[in-house]
Amino acid sequence: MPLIDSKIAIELFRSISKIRIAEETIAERYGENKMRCPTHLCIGQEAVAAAIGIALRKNDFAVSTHRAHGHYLGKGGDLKAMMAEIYGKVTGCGKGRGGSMHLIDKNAGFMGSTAIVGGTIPLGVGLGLSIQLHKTDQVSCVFLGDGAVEEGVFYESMNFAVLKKLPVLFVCENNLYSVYSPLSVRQPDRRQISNMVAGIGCVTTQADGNNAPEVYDLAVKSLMKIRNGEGPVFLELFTYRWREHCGPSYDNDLGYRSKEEFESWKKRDPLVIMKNYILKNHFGTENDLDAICKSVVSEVNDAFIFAEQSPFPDKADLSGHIYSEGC
Amino acid sequence: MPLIDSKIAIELFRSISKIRIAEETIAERYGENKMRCPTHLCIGQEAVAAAIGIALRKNDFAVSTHRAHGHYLGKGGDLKAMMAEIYGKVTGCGKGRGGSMHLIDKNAGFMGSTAIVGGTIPLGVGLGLSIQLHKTDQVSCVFLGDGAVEEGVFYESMNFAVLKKLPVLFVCENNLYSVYSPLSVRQPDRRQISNMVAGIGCVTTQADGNNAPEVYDLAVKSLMKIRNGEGPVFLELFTYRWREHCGPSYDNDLGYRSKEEFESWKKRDPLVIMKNYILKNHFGTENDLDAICKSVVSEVNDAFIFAEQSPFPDKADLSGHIYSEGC
Amino acid sequence: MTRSISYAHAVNEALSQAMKQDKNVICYGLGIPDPKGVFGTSSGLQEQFGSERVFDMPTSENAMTGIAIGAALNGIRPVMTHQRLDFFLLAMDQLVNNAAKWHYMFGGASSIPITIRLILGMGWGQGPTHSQNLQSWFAHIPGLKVVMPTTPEDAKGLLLSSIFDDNPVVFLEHRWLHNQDGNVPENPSFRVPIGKAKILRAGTQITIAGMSYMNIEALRAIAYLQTLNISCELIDIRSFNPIDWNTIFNSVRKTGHLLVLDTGSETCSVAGEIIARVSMEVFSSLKAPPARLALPDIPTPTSFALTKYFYKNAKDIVAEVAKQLHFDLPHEIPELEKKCPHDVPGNWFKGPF
Amino acid sequence: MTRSISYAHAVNEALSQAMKQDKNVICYGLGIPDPKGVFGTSSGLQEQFGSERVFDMPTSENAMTGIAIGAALNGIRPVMTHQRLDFFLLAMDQLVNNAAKWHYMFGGASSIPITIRLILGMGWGQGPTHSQNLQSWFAHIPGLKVVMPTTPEDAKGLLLSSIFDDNPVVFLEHRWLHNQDGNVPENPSFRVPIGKAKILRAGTQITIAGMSYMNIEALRAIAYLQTLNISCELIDIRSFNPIDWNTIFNSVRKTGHLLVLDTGSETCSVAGEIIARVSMEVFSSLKAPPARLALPDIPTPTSFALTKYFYKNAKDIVAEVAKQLHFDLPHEIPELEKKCPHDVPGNWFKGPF
Ligand SMILES: Cc1ncc(C[n+]2csc(CCOP(=O)(O)OP(=O)(O)O)c2C)c(N)n1
Ligand SMILES: Cc1ncc(C[n+]2csc(CCOP(=O)(O)OP(=O)(O)O)c2C)c(N)n1
Ligand SMILES: [Mg+2]
Ligand SMILES: [Mg+2]
Repeated sequence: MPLIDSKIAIELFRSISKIRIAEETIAERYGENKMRCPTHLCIGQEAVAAAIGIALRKNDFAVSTHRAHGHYLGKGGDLKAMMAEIYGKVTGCGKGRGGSMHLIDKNAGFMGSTAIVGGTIPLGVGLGLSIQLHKTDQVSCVFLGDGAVEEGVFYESMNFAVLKKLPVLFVCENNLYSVYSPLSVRQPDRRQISNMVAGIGCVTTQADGNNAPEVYDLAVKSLMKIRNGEGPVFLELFTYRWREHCGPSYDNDLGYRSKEEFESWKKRDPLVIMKNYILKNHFGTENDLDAICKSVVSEVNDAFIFAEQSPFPDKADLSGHIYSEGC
Repeated sequence: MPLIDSKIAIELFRSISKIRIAEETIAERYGENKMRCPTHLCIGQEAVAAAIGIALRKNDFAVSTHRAHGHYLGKGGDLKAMMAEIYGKVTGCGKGRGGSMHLIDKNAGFMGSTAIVGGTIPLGVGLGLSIQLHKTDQVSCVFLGDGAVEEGVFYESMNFAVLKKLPVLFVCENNLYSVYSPLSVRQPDRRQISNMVAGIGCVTTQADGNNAPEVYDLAVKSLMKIRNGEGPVFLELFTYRWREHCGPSYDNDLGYRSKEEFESWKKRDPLVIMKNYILKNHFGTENDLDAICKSVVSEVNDAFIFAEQSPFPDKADLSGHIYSEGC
Repeated sequence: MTRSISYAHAVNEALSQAMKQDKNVICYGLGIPDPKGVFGTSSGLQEQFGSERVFDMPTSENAMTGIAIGAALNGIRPVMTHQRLDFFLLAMDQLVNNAAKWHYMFGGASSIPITIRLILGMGWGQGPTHSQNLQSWFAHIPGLKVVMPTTPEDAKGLLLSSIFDDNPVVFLEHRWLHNQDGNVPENPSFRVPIGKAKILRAGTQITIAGMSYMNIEALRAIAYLQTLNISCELIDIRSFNPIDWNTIFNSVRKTGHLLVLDTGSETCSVAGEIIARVSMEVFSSLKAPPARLALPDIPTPTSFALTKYFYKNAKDIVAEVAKQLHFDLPHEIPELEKKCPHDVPGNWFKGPF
Repeated sequence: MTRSISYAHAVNEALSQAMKQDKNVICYGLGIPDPKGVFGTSSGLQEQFGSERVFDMPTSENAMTGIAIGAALNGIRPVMTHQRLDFFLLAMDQLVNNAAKWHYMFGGASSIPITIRLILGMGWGQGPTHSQNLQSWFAHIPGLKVVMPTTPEDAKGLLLSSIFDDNPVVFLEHRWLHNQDGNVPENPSFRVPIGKAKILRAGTQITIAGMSYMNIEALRAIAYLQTLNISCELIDIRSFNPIDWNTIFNSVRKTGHLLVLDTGSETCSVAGEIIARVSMEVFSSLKAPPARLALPDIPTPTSFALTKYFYKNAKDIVAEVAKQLHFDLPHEIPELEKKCPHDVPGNWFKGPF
């Protein structure tokens, strides 16, 4: 049983709720056709984002993927700026240029997410290199999926991170699918991603990605090692995406995954697991948790209002910031 | 002690001699400035090329790298066409377009070598896929160096070969260097390439790459498994390049590797090891071996004469074969 | 027999007929056998031809391209598909250093009959990394063939030609064309030759050389211009390597005016190449400076509010023609207003991609 | 103070001075600290600045580019070097999908101050995969800056500008320039601005816009043409993104004639772009069709006998000028014959690369 105190437990619950409620609201309102960009929801996978985000320090770095809402919020990214970005507004974290797949909040150490599978992995390693050069005790965290592991750039990046003992935490959310493709058509039978990565020379662990306290505990221990100069750590966290790969709906009707599989994962809802953990440990009451949810709901609503009411970028904005002026 | 009969032993000796003498002659005559292309000699590494080449069947495929003379000759590639290619003549195996770094002899199953590190690895895997589709019992052999292992395309190719259980033999010549760079600046401490590859899911073995009988024996056993449908095999063979990375000279004066290291490898000359093996096993006499060398010398001389006397391509040749006419 | 089918259906039919004609044709790519079948273009193929010849793949774009090349060396004709051109940037080494050069650098000893289908995105927030149109990159590389069909008929005919061509062919499909319908011959031996442009509309006053989805906008523009008695000749360039210079030159010789439309960014574009060649080769026929309409040299923005100014449409084409032929336009042209938001191909499109 | 040093030395000096000026400048690439020091351009740097800031790397071009980008996000200014541009094809995804777009797609929140030195090969059998000149690819990508200096002075000044520019800069070095000497200011604050062309020779009758090594051939051609009383203006384009259109347009307005020289293949080249823009923007100044001299659309052959016809030189330039200005040339022009074999930069060069 991991050692999580009540404060952390409540923080985890709040973070999971926030990600869940923000994304549920996106899903609900996507049909209004005002969020006009591809959107990859992480509902079902929130425990990883919440636990890692809380385990990291604010000045630690993180980079992420197409499925980044959770990582961004978990790391402390600005919810309003994210919603405005998804709505294409000039108040968005990327002034409306990036959309859902390209999020950034440098104040929160969230250095960017992009839509090319594997594309930010070397960036996270490069951030690790910059930390080593600057001799601070920060850590760079790279979020990636099980599909990204298949990209050569993942392997090259791991090799370099291990070679230079860089302060990088790799967080691989193995949700069993890349779009509609199960692991079986992409990776060898009986492959354990974490074992393979161990072969590259990295310290690795597997854990239940739906159990936030477990992930938090693992992350804290890993971060200690990394800050100690022991080199990168790779976590393989098993979890499951509830909705379709891209877009707001459920897609179990498509038949690429079984109803049983879906149900078995849904039963292990990260939010419910977290809630039960808190209740069991008497870290809070049902009422406490309801209050948190309510406050999150109103925070999310505010963010949608902010996004809706924010202005669009105008024509002149199109050609700004193509180049940085500094030189 | 590997089980090699006298016929194979003599073949191995002949092949090693041929590669050695051909390359020594290139080195000797490079200063004439008639071989006007970058040339990467494999002197010191011939045992691998000879043993694998003989273990493979003629209709098995092979692809290789910038350092391909040995692999080409070992697989049965036409020596005259190779020399003419290095001289830039129209009788060359690539009509003078490719030079030393781009060799081909489809009659010998040598499907091509190229100068981009790692570039032919997926091609060898693709040949494996074609074999699986055609349902023949051929094998595709991929020669690669320890540097190529660092390319993402190596990893991606391995993953696919293992995923599909393709009939591919990977032959990695670990000669400790990539140009002037030792393994220590490129790969993690204590990395064993073969262990790492095992993590990807491939069957692997290490062996002494300067000992032709050992390599031959290993190759034969591996090829049996591969033809049996058991999937790819990866061999890591330790060996050493005697001369400079590119060009005809020795370069120990540069100081990137120690004289002791060089001498210790030179003492384990693959040609001498093979010779002693034959003599010890009474597979042949000194005289027999001298006779082989003489015949090889004259074969090599003939090839140089052929190359020198062949015509250059003419202006019209420049624009032929940009596109294949078939459609 | 000819019937009206969608562009996606035409691609699907070409794939299926090619696989029937030659058992060496194989078809793979991320999502090829999945329930969506790459916008329907690969639906049913795995059921028809089995999972040995039709398969999904790891997210390993570079190796999978090299694997196609290797298989091609032994007689296979792989068709590889990417849902976005942008992902294929990972494979430039294999495409350019190997596929494009193999036939030449080995003196013709081998050829590389591979087809690479790249789908281009646009609209609905595709944004900077899901919408690049890099046809000029491919056209710049000797040894590649490059086609970009506009009509369902050409989609089928050019895809069949690509698959049975012995050279590496980059086949560019614009996502906004997938749902366009058109007449397509059912005949499996139907082919459209690579390297020939097509005159989509004959005309006399200006040559418009267009490509892919921009031709759809051009057709709208031309229909309107006709009401003003302006006669435009619209050439669908279709093939970017080789380019059918004769058709373009002859048209300019006739009209004396040239406007080139490009779906990619302006600098070093295919449109620029066409203007350069026309200026060099038929200079004396030009009655006015040639013009081009391409994307500005800006990464693609995501916001609905920004893409509006980023992409070009029929109105911009009409304006360019008016400028070159020196006539005035009304301030508002209601005929040219799109019936749906600018970032979707039709009202039926509701995202997410 | 100014003294005459080689181009390679100028590059080396720029790197060393940049690292001295800013401890955030780091320098890596295959062979950077090795005994040959990438043709001498990186010699001594590791000794001077230590192995934390100057290091070799694994053969992992794509990741190492992304690592540069990531480091740049936290204030590092990485200079990455590749001994051949061709190897960098493995890194197009990181360059184009990340580096080029990062600043724009995040609304200016971050910038990517990286410099990528790419060395271009030529001669002595460099062949199809060791000699590509893909400047037009880079120029086509919004968000990149692209420079290709000709003189040692510009090599130093543009490299310093590139390193201290906050954007990703592709810095293209032609191998045949490394040994050319020229006057270079010693001052570490010396800079040559990115985006400005340079008039290498003023003239009146024809504008020759050249780049990199082709300028050396152009200077030989111009010296000869001067003996015929033909006055050429030679512009070193130098910067391909942005391109200094004003300098080019003004020159063409003056001369009425344009010849563009390119070290890359013809179709969709930078040369084509320049001809296109000139034709569009200063059409009425052109007294004759513009021309270009680039490589034919053929993969680079290796054989000495084939490269002779593949590469362009001073004789070809003279012939193009004569054609455009309508004058006759003698059959033989001994002044234009090179004093060494065509495939080496000088007799001192004996291979192997
Ligand atoms: C290089 C590249 N190839 C393909 C895609 C298409 N694509 C988008 S998301 C995705 C799935 C990736 O799977 P995984 O890494 O497991 O992340 P998940 O979606 O499961 O979170 C794919 C293949 C892409 N965006 N980039
Ligand atoms: C993609 C790429 N990067 C770099 C190079 C330069 N290069 C040529 S050979 C070589 C060494 C490769 O080392 P290894 O694979 O061990 O082969 P070896 O030379 O030792 O036989 C390098 C780095 C290249 N040709 N291609
Ligand atoms: Mg996944
Ligand atoms: Mg090596």
